[in-house]
Amino acid sequence: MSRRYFVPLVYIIFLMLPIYWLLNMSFKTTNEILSGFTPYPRIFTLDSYRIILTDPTWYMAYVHSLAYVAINTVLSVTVALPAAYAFSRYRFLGDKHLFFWLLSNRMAPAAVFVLPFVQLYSSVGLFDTYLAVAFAHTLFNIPLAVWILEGFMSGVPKELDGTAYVDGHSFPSFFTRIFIPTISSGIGVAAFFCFMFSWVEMLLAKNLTSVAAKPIVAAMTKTSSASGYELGLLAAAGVLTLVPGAIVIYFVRNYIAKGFSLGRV
Amino acid sequence: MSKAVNNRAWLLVLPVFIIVAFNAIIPLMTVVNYSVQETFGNNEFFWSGTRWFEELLHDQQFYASLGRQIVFTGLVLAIQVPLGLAIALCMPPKGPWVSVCLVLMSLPLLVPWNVVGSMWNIMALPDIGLLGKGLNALGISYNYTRQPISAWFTVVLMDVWHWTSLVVLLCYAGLTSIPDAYYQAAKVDGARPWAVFRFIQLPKLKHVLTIAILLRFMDSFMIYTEVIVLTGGGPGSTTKFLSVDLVQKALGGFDLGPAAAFSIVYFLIILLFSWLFYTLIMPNEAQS
Amino acid sequence: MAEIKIENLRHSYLANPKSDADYALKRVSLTWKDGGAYALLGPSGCGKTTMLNLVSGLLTPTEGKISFDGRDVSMTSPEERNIAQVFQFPVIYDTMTVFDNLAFPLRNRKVPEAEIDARVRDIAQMLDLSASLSKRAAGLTADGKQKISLGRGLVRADVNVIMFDEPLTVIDPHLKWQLRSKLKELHQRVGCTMIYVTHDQTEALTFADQVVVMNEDGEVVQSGTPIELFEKPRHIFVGYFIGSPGMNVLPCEVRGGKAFIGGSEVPAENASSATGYGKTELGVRPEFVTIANEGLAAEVVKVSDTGRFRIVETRSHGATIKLLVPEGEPAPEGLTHLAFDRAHTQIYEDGWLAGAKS
Amino acid sequence: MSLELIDVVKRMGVETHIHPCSLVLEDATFNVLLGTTLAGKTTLMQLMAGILQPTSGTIKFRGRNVTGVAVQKRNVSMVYQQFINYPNFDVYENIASPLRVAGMTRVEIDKRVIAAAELLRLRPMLKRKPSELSGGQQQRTAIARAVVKDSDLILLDEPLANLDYKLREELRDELPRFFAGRNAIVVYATTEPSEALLFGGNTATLSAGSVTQFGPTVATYRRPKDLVTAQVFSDPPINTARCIKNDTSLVMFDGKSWPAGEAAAKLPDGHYTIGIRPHHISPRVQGDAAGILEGRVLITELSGSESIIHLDVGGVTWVSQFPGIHPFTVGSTASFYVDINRALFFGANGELVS
Repeated sequence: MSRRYFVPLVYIIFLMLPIYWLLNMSFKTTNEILSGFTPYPRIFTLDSYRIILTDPTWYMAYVHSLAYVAINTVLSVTVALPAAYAFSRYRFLGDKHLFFWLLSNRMAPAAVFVLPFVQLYSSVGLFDTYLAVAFAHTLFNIPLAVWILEGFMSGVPKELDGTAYVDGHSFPSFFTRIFIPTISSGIGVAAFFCFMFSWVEMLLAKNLTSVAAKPIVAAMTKTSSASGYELGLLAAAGVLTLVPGAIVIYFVRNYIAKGFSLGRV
Repeated sequence: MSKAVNNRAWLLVLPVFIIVAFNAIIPLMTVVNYSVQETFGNNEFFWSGTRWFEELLHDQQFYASLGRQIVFTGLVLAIQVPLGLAIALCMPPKGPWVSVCLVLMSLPLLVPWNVVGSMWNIMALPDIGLLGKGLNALGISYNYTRQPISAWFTVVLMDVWHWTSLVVLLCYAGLTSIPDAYYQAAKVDGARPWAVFRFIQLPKLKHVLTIAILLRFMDSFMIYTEVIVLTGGGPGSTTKFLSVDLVQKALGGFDLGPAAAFSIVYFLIILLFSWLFYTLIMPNEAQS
Repeated sequence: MAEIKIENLRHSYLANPKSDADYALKRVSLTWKDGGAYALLGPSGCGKTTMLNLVSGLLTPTEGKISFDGRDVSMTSPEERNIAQVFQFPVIYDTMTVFDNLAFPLRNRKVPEAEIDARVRDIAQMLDLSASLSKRAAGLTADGKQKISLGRGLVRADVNVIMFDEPLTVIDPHLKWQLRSKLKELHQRVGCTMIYVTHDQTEALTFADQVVVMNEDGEVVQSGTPIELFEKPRHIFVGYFIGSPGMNVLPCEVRGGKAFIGGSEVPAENASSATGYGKTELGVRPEFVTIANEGLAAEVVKVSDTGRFRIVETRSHGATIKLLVPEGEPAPEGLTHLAFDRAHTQIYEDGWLAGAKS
Repeated sequence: MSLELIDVVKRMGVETHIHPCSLVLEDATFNVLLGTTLAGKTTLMQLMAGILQPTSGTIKFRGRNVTGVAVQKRNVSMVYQQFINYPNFDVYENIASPLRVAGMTRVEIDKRVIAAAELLRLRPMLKRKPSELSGGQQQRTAIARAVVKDSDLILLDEPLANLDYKLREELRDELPRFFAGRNAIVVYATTEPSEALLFGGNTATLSAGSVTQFGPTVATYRRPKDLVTAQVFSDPPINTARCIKNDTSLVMFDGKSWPAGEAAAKLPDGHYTIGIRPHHISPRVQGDAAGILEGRVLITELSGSESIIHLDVGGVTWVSQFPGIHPFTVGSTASFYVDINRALFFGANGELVS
């Protein structure tokens, strides 16, 4: 291990510290948290986890989050597929402006949209439903999915389309039976990143819901006060939100850069 | 076969256009609508022209938030881009450990943004937090809830922890796309490591670094959740960045007009940098 | 400049190769004289690039020794071997001008600037690059970039060998002959040892005085001049691979120093030294088969015209024999007889030329 | 019954990719589209297949106007230069794809796929994915898919260009066998004149988007209508030089005079362009009318069984091609003899006069 590999190693240790500390706190009892600095839990307890997994207001929050994230992912990828194909294969009136407009939406600050969204979705009668958050998150997830899929699709030679048409496939049958299987890895990556960016967002998710669809990100804020009792609970809830990312990251490990860079690497 | 011109392709793009328009154009119209009117509740509106915009442009608090935001984004870029590039350069080109490294490094990018805030909140507590206790033990008086310098240090450190891996990943992807032949040619030409970096790696990384810089600029320019959870914009308003300031205005009181004007100016700044991003990243499409 | 000696070189990409099949490069011993122009010729995946990387030092051999002018370099790195390489895709430093590209290796070796200037201008003049010395290297055409790549090797007076890894792949077809003649001319002027790797026979035979032919399983089957490869292939693979259409290979028996196909005797130069063991075959190039009124009976199956000559395909005793009929002469039909030119008809046993296996 | 193109034009944006072109291709014939890269071969093929619609002109197939008909409805198959196969289907499914779309029964599909695989020697590879095959095998899979469908029109767009030259030779021998006994029109695009000659059938020469000549291959080769067709139809490139004929001699550009030979005997005196194919120039005198060329050898190219010498004669490069391996040292002076009886003469605006 040459000397220079020391640098990434130190960096990874630095990255793991806060996660270790979160884990550490999630297994501590309340008074041990308050009593002071202990690098590992003296009294190992699963109380915080037990509370979260038994109290409906907690575990339902996870269910709500997973629900609207799943809806958003399916919606974003399904809608992005034909659009990405159009961008990758054809030049059409205003295609460059449309692509740029999508980029500007991916970069749009949630703060600018939070108030109008609340009014829009209330007027449409969708306030406090999964659909509201799922639809709101498409603002940045659809552009992301289009960019990533367009990157993958440009890797597939155009002659493949020609071959399928020559074989007699109509456009829909070519698209579903030939093209989608061919870029299945791309779809997997786009879905993963839509899932992630919807899962991590809080501002819109919190403000577009109240009770019926309250996501985990909102449930956690009510305990963010510094008093000891909630810290352990907060840590445990936090650890559980890391689980989806940790599980799925392995499947897209060779495409991580492509996903985050909007498919441009 | 180059791209055929086919306006029927609009049919394929329509669904995306409709949904994103519903989410983007209608809200933006309401914001524009508010920004040129005045209301005192019970939703009567009176035309007020560009009054809110003039007020905003004279509002010291806006410039203070904008100033803090620019400083924060500047710090983020100054630290994360060189650090990310350095780490990527030190990574082994091939080997089993690489994918383990990359997965571990990308974990912070997958943490919900409020959990990032809470995590650092717990970490930085002066008496019981790992960072807080550690720094104080070293004799540095550190309390991020009261000292502006400590607050800034913690917020920037948190963002470095959260997003530097993105720069590492992009640079590493750029580096590994350089064909082996270039490194062999350099070896044969007797080039020293600095020359290899200067003449082979840097020119090839230009594209990737541009993406990293612009992505980091945009995302840090609209940071809200992590800061609000960690410091709530405090102590006082030392860490009240643009988004934090805007949300307090928008969801806070009745001044819908000023908040709307604020939103429009904020979005225009983002639009400007998006256009810069687009022209730099899409060299072929942009020209053709 | 160096004489390159290869002794019992064998290489496998596996940690512990057991059978012969595990070796990407089978055992080979060769000597390349100083200043010679050599080629490594063989189909894709025959191990020629492996051999090139062993000589250049990018790979250390599993077995065997490579020495430059007697000095064993098998384990040394490319820099220490003082070699230069031109790759399949042009490798240039885009941000530099053409001059800086050519000066780069000398500047790394801290050569005084005045000497660099003279040396670079001299090489640029040789490569017809003098006009574009101040231009950015990235702007040149593919063949211009390959010349820069080559120039970086030529500027170094102490280069032992310059290696080309299929350098004409990206060049437009009609420009290829100009770059080939430039390489040939340069070799004559500089006299540096050059090794050219390709799967295209024309490039190998045109460039090299000695061509090393390798078959698909990484075995060197012959090393010889273009004339030797054409006139006297030492393995049926060389006969097949060099020349189009390739050599006819016909099963035959050898009795009492004479060769027979389906019972009728056929002339063969080395029939007397054939041992009769192993798979015996007769090899004769279409160029050396002619129509005659007596000889081996055969039936014409197909005639295809290449403008310059006609390729006549005949069947005799279950084997296909091709022959060439010059433009203007009538093409035979139906039943006819074939005569072989004795001097260019050889017997092969298990693929190798009978009586000549070294 | 045939495929007819009547004044077909294709413009993309402001450029005209295919100038007005009229062609008639008969059933069960092998037609070669010969032209350099970017001469418009691929565009013309896509127009024939129906992947591209012509800007103007009509396309008739067996008498029926199919100009607007989409490729799906035409019984066509196509093979591309870069071995295009469905990456996640195995070889069996790749070959069966057109039959599945046509809704054939499973038994019928199996029978035809096995037959096609046998013909293309792919039986052992039926269960493998294209990525696990060599270049040659991938291209055979694409050809099998084109053959299994019994289509009326089979289009091959430089299918051998990306293969090793020896593999190219093998496939070139086998190709006619794949299409033997079929009633289909075969259209084969290539940049190599030798391939056109080997396949025989008819050849259409293409240059910069227009078809310069169409007819039986050997006739087109022997009697090119104009200088452009002659240049398209010879590799290494045909030697051309301006000359003035008076009576029985030709005054060449460098003042030398050559005997006029039979070919030019009948021509009236005046300015002509003489076109001499490389294999009509050789170190030994051929025929009774020989022109002498003395110059410096630029390079000797050996193609394994032939030698191609590039000679610099007073600044003009002449190319000679002759059997056998006879390397001339670069830079040495040598004299070569031109068989003028076999030369071609072109008039002022390039049309063939004799």
